[in-house]
Amino acid sequence: MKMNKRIYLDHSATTGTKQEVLEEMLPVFTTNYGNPSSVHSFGRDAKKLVDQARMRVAKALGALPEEIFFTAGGTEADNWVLKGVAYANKNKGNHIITTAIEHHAVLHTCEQLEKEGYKVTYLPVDSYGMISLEDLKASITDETILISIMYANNEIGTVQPIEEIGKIARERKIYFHTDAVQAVGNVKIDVKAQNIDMLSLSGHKFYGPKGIGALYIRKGTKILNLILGGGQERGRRAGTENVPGIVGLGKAIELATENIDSHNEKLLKMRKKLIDGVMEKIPYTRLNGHPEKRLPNNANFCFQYIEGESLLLNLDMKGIAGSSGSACTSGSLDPSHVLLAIGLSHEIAHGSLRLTLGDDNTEEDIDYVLEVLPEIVQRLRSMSPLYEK
Amino acid sequence: MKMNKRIYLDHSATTGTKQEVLEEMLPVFTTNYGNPSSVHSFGRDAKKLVDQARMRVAKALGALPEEIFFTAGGTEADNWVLKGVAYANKNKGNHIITTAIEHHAVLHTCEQLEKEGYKVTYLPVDSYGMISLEDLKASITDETILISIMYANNEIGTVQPIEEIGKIARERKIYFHTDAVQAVGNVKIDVKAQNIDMLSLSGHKFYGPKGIGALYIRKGTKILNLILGGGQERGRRAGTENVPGIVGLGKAIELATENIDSHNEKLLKMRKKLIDGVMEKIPYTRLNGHPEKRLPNNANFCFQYIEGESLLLNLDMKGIAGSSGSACTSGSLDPSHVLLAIGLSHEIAHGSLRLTLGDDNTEEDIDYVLEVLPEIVQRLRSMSPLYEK
Amino acid sequence: MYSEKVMDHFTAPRNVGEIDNADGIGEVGNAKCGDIMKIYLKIEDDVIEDVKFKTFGCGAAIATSSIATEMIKGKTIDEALQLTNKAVVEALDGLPPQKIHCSVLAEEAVKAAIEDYKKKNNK
Amino acid sequence: MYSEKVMDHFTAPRNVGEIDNADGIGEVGNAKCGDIMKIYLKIEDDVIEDVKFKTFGCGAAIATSSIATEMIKGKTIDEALQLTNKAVVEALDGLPPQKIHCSVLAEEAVKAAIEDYKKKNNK
Ligand SMILES: Cc1ncc(COP(=O)(O)O)c(C=O)c1O
Ligand SMILES: Cc1ncc(COP(=O)(O)O)c(C=O)c1O
Ligand code: FES
Ligand code: FES
Repeated sequence: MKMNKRIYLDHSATTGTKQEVLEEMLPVFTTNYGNPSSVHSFGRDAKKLVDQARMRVAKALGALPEEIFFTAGGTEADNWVLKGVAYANKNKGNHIITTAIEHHAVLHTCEQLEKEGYKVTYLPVDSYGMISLEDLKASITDETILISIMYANNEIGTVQPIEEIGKIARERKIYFHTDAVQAVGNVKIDVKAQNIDMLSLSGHKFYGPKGIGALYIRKGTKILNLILGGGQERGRRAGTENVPGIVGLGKAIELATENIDSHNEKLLKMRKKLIDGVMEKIPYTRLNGHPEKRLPNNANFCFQYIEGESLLLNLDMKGIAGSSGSACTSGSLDPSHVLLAIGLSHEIAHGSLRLTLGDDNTEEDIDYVLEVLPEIVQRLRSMSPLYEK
Repeated sequence: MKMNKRIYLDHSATTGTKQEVLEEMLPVFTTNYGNPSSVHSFGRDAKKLVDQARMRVAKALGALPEEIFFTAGGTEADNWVLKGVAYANKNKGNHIITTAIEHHAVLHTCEQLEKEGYKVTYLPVDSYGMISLEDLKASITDETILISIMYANNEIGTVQPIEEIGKIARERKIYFHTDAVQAVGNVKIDVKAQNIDMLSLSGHKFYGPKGIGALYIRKGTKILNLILGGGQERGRRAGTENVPGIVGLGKAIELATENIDSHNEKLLKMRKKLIDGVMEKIPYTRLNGHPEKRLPNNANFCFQYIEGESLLLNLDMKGIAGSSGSACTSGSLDPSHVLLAIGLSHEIAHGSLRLTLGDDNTEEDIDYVLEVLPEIVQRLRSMSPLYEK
Repeated sequence: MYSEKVMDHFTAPRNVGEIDNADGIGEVGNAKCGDIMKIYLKIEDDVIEDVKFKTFGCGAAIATSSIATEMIKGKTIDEALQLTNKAVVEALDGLPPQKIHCSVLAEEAVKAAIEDYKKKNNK
Repeated sequence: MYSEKVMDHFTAPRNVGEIDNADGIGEVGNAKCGDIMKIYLKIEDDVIEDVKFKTFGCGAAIATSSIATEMIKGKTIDEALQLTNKAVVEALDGLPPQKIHCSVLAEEAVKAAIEDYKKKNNK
C-alpha cells in the first residue's frame, strides 16, 4: 500500500505558500513588526514594505499602486465591490448584472442586495459555462450600475471573454468588476487594456498566504467603504494592515505572473495527459467546462452513477486530494450551482470530480491518478443501484 | 551617539509575533496548507488546527468553542457587531449606547448607522476617562438594543467597570458588546461571569499575527452576518479561513492569558518607574487616564507647550518608538477625540505622548527614556512661542 | 469528519450486491438528492437469512447501508422492524449532523424491504 | 515620510529664538489647531538683517519655519514678500500632502512680520 503518498490536486481550493514567499514574510513577524500608521522607524519600515507590495500587485495587473487596496481575501473584496458600488450609485440606478455561476461571495451578496430592493440579472451560461455577449447586451437597462462577471470559474475553469465584456461596459458607461480570484497567475491580466474597473484577488490561490487579498479600484470609481474605522489604505479600508500577509501577497503575485507562459506550458501538458487518460479509461464520463477556454490547471469530470463524496474519500485513502464541486459547497447536500447552470441533471452533477493542478505536481502524479481512479470509479459503480452493467 | 538602540514602547499600536507563536504557524504555510472546507486529509488536518485554535480562544475568554468566530481583526469584529445586531434587531428598537472614547472602528460604524436612521448615545467620560453607570442607566430606553462599551481604552488605558455594565445590560435584557482589543492579555476576562454577550479581539495586540481577530458571540444572540459567501465559520463569516493566522492567534492568546499575573507584575513595576520618573523630572506635565484602573502597560502624558509629532520624531531619532494619540489618528491634524473627551483643551491635547510597555522591555529601557525624554521636551519648549520661562 | 467505524464500513462495506429472486426489495431516496439505497432480503420463516444492498451516495450513505444490513442479518422481521436510525448512528460511533439523514434512509430502506416482503406474502 | 532636508531642518533648526526689540513680529496659527509660528525680524534700510522664530507644531512646522527664515535672511522686504509656500516646499524637497498647510503658515508668518514692520514704520 502506498500509504504515505500525498498528491495534492486541489490547487483551486487553496495552495501552499511558496518558500520564497514565506522567507520574505518571516522578518515582518518578528523584526519589522511596526504598525504602518506609526510615526517612528518601526512604523515607517512597515509602511515601506506595504508600499512595495502595493507596487508589485499594481504591476501584475497593469494598474497604478494607488488603485490597489488590500483586503482580508477574495470574499471581502467581492462583498466590498457589490455593496460599495450599489450604495454609492443609488442615484444612478438599482440594477446589477452578474452570472449564474459566480462564487457565493458574489451571489450571496447579490441576494442580500435584492432583499434591499436592488434588481439583479443572473446571466445564464451555455453547456461550456460561457456567457453570451448578446445576453449581456440585452440585459443592460438605463438602471444598470454594475456588471460583475468572474474572470474564470472556480469549479469548471471556464474563462469568460473579459475584454469584450469590458468593451461593452465601457461603451455603456457601466462599471465592470471581475472576480479574478481563480485567474491571477493562470491568465494574463491587464486591467487598462481590458477595461476592467474593479478586480478581486486572493493570495492563497497563487502560492501566497491565506487571509489576504486585494481589490483593484480604477481611479475615479464611485464606491463606498465596507469596513469602517481607522484611516488605513488611504481611508478606504480600515483595520491595522496585515503586513506579513501583504508582503507575502506582493511576492507571490510577482512570482505567479512573471513567467506565466512557461508555467502554463507545464500545466497544460499535465492536464492533457490527465484528461485524455481519464476519458479513455473510464466510460460514462463527461468533461465539464470549455474544451479550450479554461484555466490551464483545471480538469472537471462527471462520472455517471456514482456520488462525489464517496469518490473523494476513496481517492483520499489513496493519497489523492481532489474536490467535488467547490471546496465551499462539498459537505453540503445540494449539487453545485455551477454544474446545474451548465445544464447537468442533479443525478449527474452529484458525481463530479475536480482535479486542479499546481506547480508541485509531476507527470508521475498523473500516472498514479490514472492508475488508481478507474478502479475506484469501477468499485463504486458496482455498488450503485443506478449502474446496470 | 546610541544610533542602534531601538526601544519599542508602542505595544498598544501593535506587537511583534512571539517566536513560539510563529513556530506553530510555520508548518501551516507550507505543509498543512489545506483548505479546512476540503474533504481530503489536507483539509481535515487544517480543520483540526482551526478547531484547536478555537478551543484555545474560548478557554481564554471563558466561552464555548462554538461561540468563537474568526475575523480579519478587531475592526471587522467591531463592524460586524454593530451592523449585525442593529440590522437583526430592528423590530425590537433602533437605539444603541456607546461611549465618546471608543475606537474609530466603533465610532465610524455608529455614525454610519445614524445615517441609516438609528439613534446612538455617546456616553461622556470623566477626566479619568471613566463612564458613569448612572449615565448608562439613564440613557437606556425601550428602544435600546445594544450597549457597546470598550473594555480598556487604547490611548489612555482606562479600564471600564465591565462587570457592572454587564449586570445592568443583563437586567434590562439588552445585548452587551465590549471591544476588548486592548484588554486581552492585560486583564482577566470571563465572558460568562461578566455577562458579556459579544467581545472583539485582535491577534496583533498580544504578540500574535496581524490580520486575524475574533468575535465572541454568546449562543442565542441575534446578529446578522457581515461578510457573505461560502459557508465557513458555521455559516457566519465567509471567506477561506486564514489558517496560519488562526493558529497563531490561538497560541498567542494561550500565552497571553496563562500567566497574566506574573506578566503584569513586571509591567506594573516598569510603568511605575516610568510614570514617577517622568512626573518628577518634567514640569508642566499631566498624566492622562485613571491612576489605578488602567492597563498595566499604559502611560500617557501631556507635556504643555509642545506638540506631539515633533516629540515623537525626536524620540525616534534617539531610538525610542512611542505614539501620540492612537496610531490611527497621529498623522491627522485633529487632536485625539479621547483626549478631548476627558476634558483637555486642544492646546494641551496636542502635546500628548503614549508609551506602552511590553514583554520585550527592560528596566534599562526606562532608564534610557528618563535620560532622553526630559532633554527633548526642554529643547522643544525652548522653541515654543507658548512657553515663557 | 467520520469516525473510524464509519470509515471501516465505507472502505470495506459488508453485504454489497443483489439477491436474485429476493423475497423483499426496498428502494428509498432518489438520485436527484444524491442518495439511493436499495436493500434485498432473503427471508425464511420470518427470519432474515441473507441481506444485500446497493447504494448511490456519500460515505455516510454507504457506511449506514453496510452496518444496517449487518444489524438485521439473522434477525426476525419483527426484530428488524425495530431498527431505528438512532441505533444505526450509535453503531457507527456517530455521524456528522448534516449526515444524519443518511441513517434515516437506512432505516427506511430496511422497512421498505420488509413491507415489500409482507405485501408479497399477504402478511 | 519626511525628506532628508526636512529632517535636517527639524533636527537642527536654524534661527530659533527671539529678537529683543524686533522691528517686526508676525504670529500666525493657533494652539487649538496644533500650530503657531512666530517670526521676529531685525530690519535695516528695508533689508532683513536678522530673523528668528519660535514654533509650536509638528516636524514640518518646525522645518518650514527654519528654512523660511533662512530664505529671507539678507533679503529686502520686497523680495521677502515674494516668498511663497510653494518655494518653501520645494526648498525642503517636498512635504507630505497633509503637511502642506504648515508651509502656508510659514509664508503667512513672514508676511505678517513684514506687515507689522510696515505698520510700525507707516509704510
Ligand atoms: C472565484 C472565487 N471567488 C471568490 C473566492 C473567495 O476567496 P477567499 O475564500 O479567499 O475569500 C474564491 C475562493 O474561495 C473563488 O474561487
Ligand atoms: C480599542 C481598539 N479597537 C479596535 C482596534 C482595531 O483593531 P485592528 O486594527 O486590529 O482591526 C484597535 C486597534 O487598532 C483598538 O485599539
Ligand atoms: S447520501 Fe445524503 S448526505 Fe449522505
Ligand atoms: S503644524 Fe499643522 S500639521 Fe504641521
